[in-house]
Amino acid sequence: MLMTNAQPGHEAHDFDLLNDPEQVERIEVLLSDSASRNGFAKGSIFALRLSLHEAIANAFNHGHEGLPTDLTVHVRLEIAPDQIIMEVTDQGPGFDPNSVPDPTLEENLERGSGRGLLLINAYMTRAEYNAKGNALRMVYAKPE
Amino acid sequence: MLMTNAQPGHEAHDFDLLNDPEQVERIEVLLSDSASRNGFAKGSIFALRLSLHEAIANAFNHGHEGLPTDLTVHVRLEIAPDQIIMEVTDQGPGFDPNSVPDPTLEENLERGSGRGLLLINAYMTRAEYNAKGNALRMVYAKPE
Amino acid sequence: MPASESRIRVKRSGQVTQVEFLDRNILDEGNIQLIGEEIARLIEAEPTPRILISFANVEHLSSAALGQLITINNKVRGKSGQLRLADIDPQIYEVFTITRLNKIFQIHQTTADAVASFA
Amino acid sequence: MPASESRIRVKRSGQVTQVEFLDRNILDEGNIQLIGEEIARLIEAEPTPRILISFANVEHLSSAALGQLITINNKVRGKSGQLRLADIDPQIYEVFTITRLNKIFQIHQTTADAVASFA
Ligand SMILES: Nc1ncnc2c1ncn2[C@@H]1O[C@H](COP(=O)(O)OP(=O)(O)O)[C@@H](O)[C@H]1O
Ligand SMILES: Nc1ncnc2c1ncn2[C@@H]1O[C@H](COP(=O)(O)OP(=O)(O)O)[C@@H](O)[C@H]1O
Repeated sequence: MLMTNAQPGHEAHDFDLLNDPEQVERIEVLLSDSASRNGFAKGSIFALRLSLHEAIANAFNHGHEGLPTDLTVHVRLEIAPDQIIMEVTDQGPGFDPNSVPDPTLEENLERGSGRGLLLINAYMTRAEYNAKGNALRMVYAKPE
Repeated sequence: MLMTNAQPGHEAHDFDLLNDPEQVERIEVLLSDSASRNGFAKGSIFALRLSLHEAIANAFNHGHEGLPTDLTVHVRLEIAPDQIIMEVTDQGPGFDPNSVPDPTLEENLERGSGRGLLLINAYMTRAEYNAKGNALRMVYAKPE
Repeated sequence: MPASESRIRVKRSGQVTQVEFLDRNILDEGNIQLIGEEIARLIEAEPTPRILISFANVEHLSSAALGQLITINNKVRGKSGQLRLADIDPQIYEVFTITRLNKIFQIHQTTADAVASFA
Repeated sequence: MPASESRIRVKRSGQVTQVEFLDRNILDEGNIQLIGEEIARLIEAEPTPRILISFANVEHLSSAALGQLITINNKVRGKSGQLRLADIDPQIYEVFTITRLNKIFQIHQTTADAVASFA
């Protein structure tokens, strides 16, 4: 069994995802619907959907860079009335998130990329990589 | 991680469900959509939805009979291109599925109830209870 | 929620009361209960009820719906009336054959056939 | 799929080329690439481009969309043109403040304000 303590409204969703925009959108819509049913506000849903989108894009674009295009990314959503956890795991070599340049520095401001992790960190309550750096766990607690 | 072998299109969904027709319908629609995306035919989706509906109804009506109404039923859906597994687990005492009368016998034919398990067994590839009798696992293999 | 939103459409044609479902899915027990009560009132209103239930547009049907149909059948019989079912698509019809309820109900291909069959 | 279904609506108003998005969600990189190419053609068509991009109706915006806006900004500048953004709802505007891109782009409350701001 997945959820150790049965609680009304709790739900979890796991996907082995191909790099297909339609599938990604479907998961984002499922996330938005479930969050809305669990009383998360419009601004929270905006933050959640954006963060999930950025994490999945990173998994395929960076995690699987140079790897076979049929590799899947695992997405797990855990939705409860008080918080939502999103995990995105790729099959790539991982990376060191501390080595990523700060896109808000004057000299980086006009770069064409490098803002995904910034947005995730700004919007999520917590966002942590595993040691290898190929799995991102994002926690969003419902604001009081 | 849930699915040991990552395979494109595989997905799993877990719900701690209250006895709320709207929630039940939502899960049935999710099942139908996912099955359809995975190439299951209309007749298969009919069979799957009906079986899931009957199993959930049994969990609340019989499994939780006389128990607090806020008890949840756990529903797990595992969807893959070749088969779909549905598990419905209640928090009741369980029962002996072999003790259930055959509703197709002449003398039972006009009974007002007792046809859910018959339909599940007719439509699913396999349907098995755990030893306690409070968890039903239904497997539906896509017809060749 | 309005107290008495109807879940069926009723049409009189001669001595026959034709019933059609507004929902595509006859699954939820609460709904099925309400449908049963509506049809029971139609039966009560007739000295000798001739009820035709059409399943046109019905896509899903649960065992609770089958139970309700048996209750309806008994009520109709109780008043020496007649019940006919019609417009059942093959998928739904299979539910009647698996449960052997095709032996209990008089099922006709079309509404016209069913209307013609009343004594 | 039609080869060149437009994802933007373009309106000329004086010397200003106004662009509006047809999608509510500017998230997918493939789409964003296509939008970028459409706007690039508008920039190329003008000697001194005055481009106004309206975000009315836009509900979601990814970092890839921000990257495309920077590319567009550079193309406009390369032709000594001007780029303005307008009609950005507060939720989307927050994305610009978190990324500090509100320091790069000239953002106006309304389309009218933005039109009036062109030199
Ligand atoms: N899953 C991942 N695997 C490997 N590298 C990653 C992963 N996610 C992010 N990165 C690295 O972190 C950098 C910053 O990512 P991000 O802030 O999302 O911006 P962008 O994706 O636009 O480059 C990426 O350029 C990449 O080098
Ligand atoms: N989850 C359950 N817990 C306890 N008893 C059950 C459960 N599911 C089914 N049963 C028993 O099996 C019987 C037959 O179930 P079913 O064939 O679905 O018909 P119905 O629900 O209409 O009675 C029920 O009447 C009940 O006694």
